[in-house]
Amino acid sequence: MELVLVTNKPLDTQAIIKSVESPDGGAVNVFIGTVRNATKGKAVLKLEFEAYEPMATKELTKIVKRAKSKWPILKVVVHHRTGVMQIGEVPVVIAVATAHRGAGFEACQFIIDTLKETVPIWKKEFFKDGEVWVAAHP
Amino acid sequence: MELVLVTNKPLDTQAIIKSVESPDGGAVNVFIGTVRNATKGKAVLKLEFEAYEPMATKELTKIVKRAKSKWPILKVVVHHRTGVMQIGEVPVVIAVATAHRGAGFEACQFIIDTLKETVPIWKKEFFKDGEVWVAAHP
Amino acid sequence: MITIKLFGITREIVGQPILELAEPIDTVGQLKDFMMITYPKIKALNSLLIAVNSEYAQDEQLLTSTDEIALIPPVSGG
Amino acid sequence: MITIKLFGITREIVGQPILELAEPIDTVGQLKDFMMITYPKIKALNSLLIAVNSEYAQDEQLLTSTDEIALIPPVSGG
Repeated sequence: MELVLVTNKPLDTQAIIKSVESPDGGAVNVFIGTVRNATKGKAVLKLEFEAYEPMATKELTKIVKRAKSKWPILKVVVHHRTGVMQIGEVPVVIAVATAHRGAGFEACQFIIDTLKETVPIWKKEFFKDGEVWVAAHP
Repeated sequence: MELVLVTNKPLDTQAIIKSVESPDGGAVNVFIGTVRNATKGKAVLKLEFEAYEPMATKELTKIVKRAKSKWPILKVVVHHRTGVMQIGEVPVVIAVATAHRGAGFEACQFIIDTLKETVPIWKKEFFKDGEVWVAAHP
Repeated sequence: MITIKLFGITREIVGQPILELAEPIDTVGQLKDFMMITYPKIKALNSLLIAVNSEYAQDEQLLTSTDEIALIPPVSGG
Repeated sequence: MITIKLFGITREIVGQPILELAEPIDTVGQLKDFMMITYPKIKALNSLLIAVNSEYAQDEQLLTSTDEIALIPPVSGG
């Protein structure tokens, strides 16, 4: 199991969770991003994610390293999917195993928050009447 | 899928996660408690959980209700297992689906924190040289 | 006569999962006092709560023979 | 000559995934200026960053023909 992965294939949430289990872990926190059927009250038909893949992997690896320097993480896996996704599909899964639960919640939230700020991945929302690159414009 | 469950059978993490998915959800936060091989530096052989089952279910239901009143939760499932568990086994799984991720992290952490304070479930740790009811004594 | 359900460490201290008491115990507070005096090891616990009909009860609450009463030593689920 | 990789909205604005520039562009800052002047729609974006060899680069950083250079419009992963 790659610890950090940007892939155009569906993510295997169960395998990701399984892969962070360890005998010295007491808590696993998992964040699963899912494609929502609406944004700001407007119906979304589908999403498309595009990545600058080698740099995205590099940035994700940096985020994981920073998280590990801030919290006592036993194992962590971050996978991000690219391509077209329908409502309910999963663009991102983050799983963090820690000895105690507080650190797991904090580290997992740090990873998804920072991912959204720094990782070169772009999301396009498709509506009935058009399409928009998210966050591109003020 | 029961929304709140106290059971002596193994928990099905995948089915629990699956059951909170919804088209209007953008984030699922999952907390998985696992049996750790040590506590305060001392090797743990196994754990045993005992519950006052009808009251535990009632208290969990109250916690879920309180969480729903504090955060915009779309779906939430809380399952707790009882009986003897070996290292790596899963005593508790909480899954919370929300439209936005912040509420999911907060609600999931609130549920596990409050569970540990109010739900009548008791954990016994088995060591090589004895056994201890966790939190019983100062 | 009241009937008390016991769990965890209190079950082990008392040595049985159910306790029937014929003593004149009218309230939750009196039951706590009785249990701590009769079983000094219960007094040594971090806390002791009483549940009446699956709800945490205050010391003033009255107990009747039809109530489902349980001793709740410090919980440690999760 | 430098080669620029384009993604997302900047790829759509420029109309191609790779751009080769023969203009005298020495630094990251100059590249940003050139792109914003040449493609006014890029100027309208929330932000524009440049990555050189897969790392975010400061305006002063020098560019060479062997660098892997990419325009990074506002990211929105997750």
